[in-house]
Amino acid sequence: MIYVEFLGPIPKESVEIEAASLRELSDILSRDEDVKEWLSSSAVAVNDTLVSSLDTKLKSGDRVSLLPPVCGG
Amino acid sequence: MIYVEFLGPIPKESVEIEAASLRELSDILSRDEDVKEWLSSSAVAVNDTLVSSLDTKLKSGDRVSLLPPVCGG
Amino acid sequence: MLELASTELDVPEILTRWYTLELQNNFGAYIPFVGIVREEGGISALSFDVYEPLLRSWFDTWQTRAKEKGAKIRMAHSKGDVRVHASSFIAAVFSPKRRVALEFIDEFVEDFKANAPIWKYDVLGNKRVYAKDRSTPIKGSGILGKSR
Amino acid sequence: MLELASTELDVPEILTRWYTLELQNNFGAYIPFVGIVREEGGISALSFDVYEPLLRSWFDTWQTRAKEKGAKIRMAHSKGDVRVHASSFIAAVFSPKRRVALEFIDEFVEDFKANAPIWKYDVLGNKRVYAKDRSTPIKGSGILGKSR
Repeated sequence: MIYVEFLGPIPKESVEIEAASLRELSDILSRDEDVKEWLSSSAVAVNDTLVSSLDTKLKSGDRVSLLPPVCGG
Repeated sequence: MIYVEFLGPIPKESVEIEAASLRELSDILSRDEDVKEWLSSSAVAVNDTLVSSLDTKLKSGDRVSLLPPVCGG
Repeated sequence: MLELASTELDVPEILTRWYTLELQNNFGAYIPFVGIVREEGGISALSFDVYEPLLRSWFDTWQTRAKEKGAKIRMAHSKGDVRVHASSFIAAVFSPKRRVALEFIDEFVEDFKANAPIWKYDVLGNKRVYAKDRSTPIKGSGILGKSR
Repeated sequence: MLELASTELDVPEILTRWYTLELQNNFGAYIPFVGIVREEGGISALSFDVYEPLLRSWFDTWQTRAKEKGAKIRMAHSKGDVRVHASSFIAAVFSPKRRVALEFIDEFVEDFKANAPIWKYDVLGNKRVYAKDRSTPIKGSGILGKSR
């Protein structure tokens, strides 16, 4: 199981999901009505490191964070 | 008579000089051993306005300031 | 050197404390950037969510870059609500030379705006409305949306 | 908005006073630049001559430029001696928008260095030595030397 958290304004609580790669996670989240509109504008971190490839492998216990558009200051 | 002042590090007290233009003043100051080395690096203000032409006319009572290289802050 | 506060920032206290802390380090330039909540659009406050782990690693990368130039960065940001005319963000660069400090404060603040993991909301009445139009996708965003 | 002091500058007092004075003007960014005398070359202090009439007209030109962008500039400078680790120069830009403030503080400080009528001396023992190598001729300098 991996742990997925939705940061900032994304209106969804954290969930546990079975997925072996970000590509697989993408397939699952794109069927989620609350989340799918955020996917094309959000950055992705695995265990607090930003990642840039859908081929990133996931292993049990990994924590994936979705970061929607930001505006600090 | 015009009044000429030498600002900052130029080692000369203010003087009164008879000169009808900056060109004439330039001729006079370039014969002054204390001042001549500063002429090519100094800016010139007449009555506290910077001027850029040697043809600037001077009239009695004008105040000419020589401003050597600066370094504020 | 990264401070997160659960209230609005005390500008005089922070500017003075940072100045005093660095006095012995022989820096020649100190440039703070103070961000103040403007009164506009009928808001009473802004509100902020901060994702601290990534903010810290983002900040550490900048601190390393600054150190390579002999400079140092300090930053403070609020979490939660910050009223109109109060401060939510202060960043400062200390450097031996002014040129380095002037360039760092500009690049740091711009990258902060574009990539620091902080989300802004307008507080309108008792509603908290995500400032979507003023927000920017973090560098590299969108990979999860590309598999369709 | 241009303050000349016959002593070193009180950095916390000035940064706080300026911030407080502008609080009601709904600026979104406040960027001070604080110049601090570095300990180097065996100096005990720097010393400054200021030609006030031209400094004021130079400053007024900048204030007009700032006002056209909705911004405001404040500046303080010392006359006479300023010890190592003390401050001789503070400038600040207030602006509704950060981009304008970041650009103004950079351009203002660089033009200040190049053209403000202030002369700097190293204080070495009890001698006051003109900092010739670090000084820059004001824009348009040299006309009196060209008639030969």
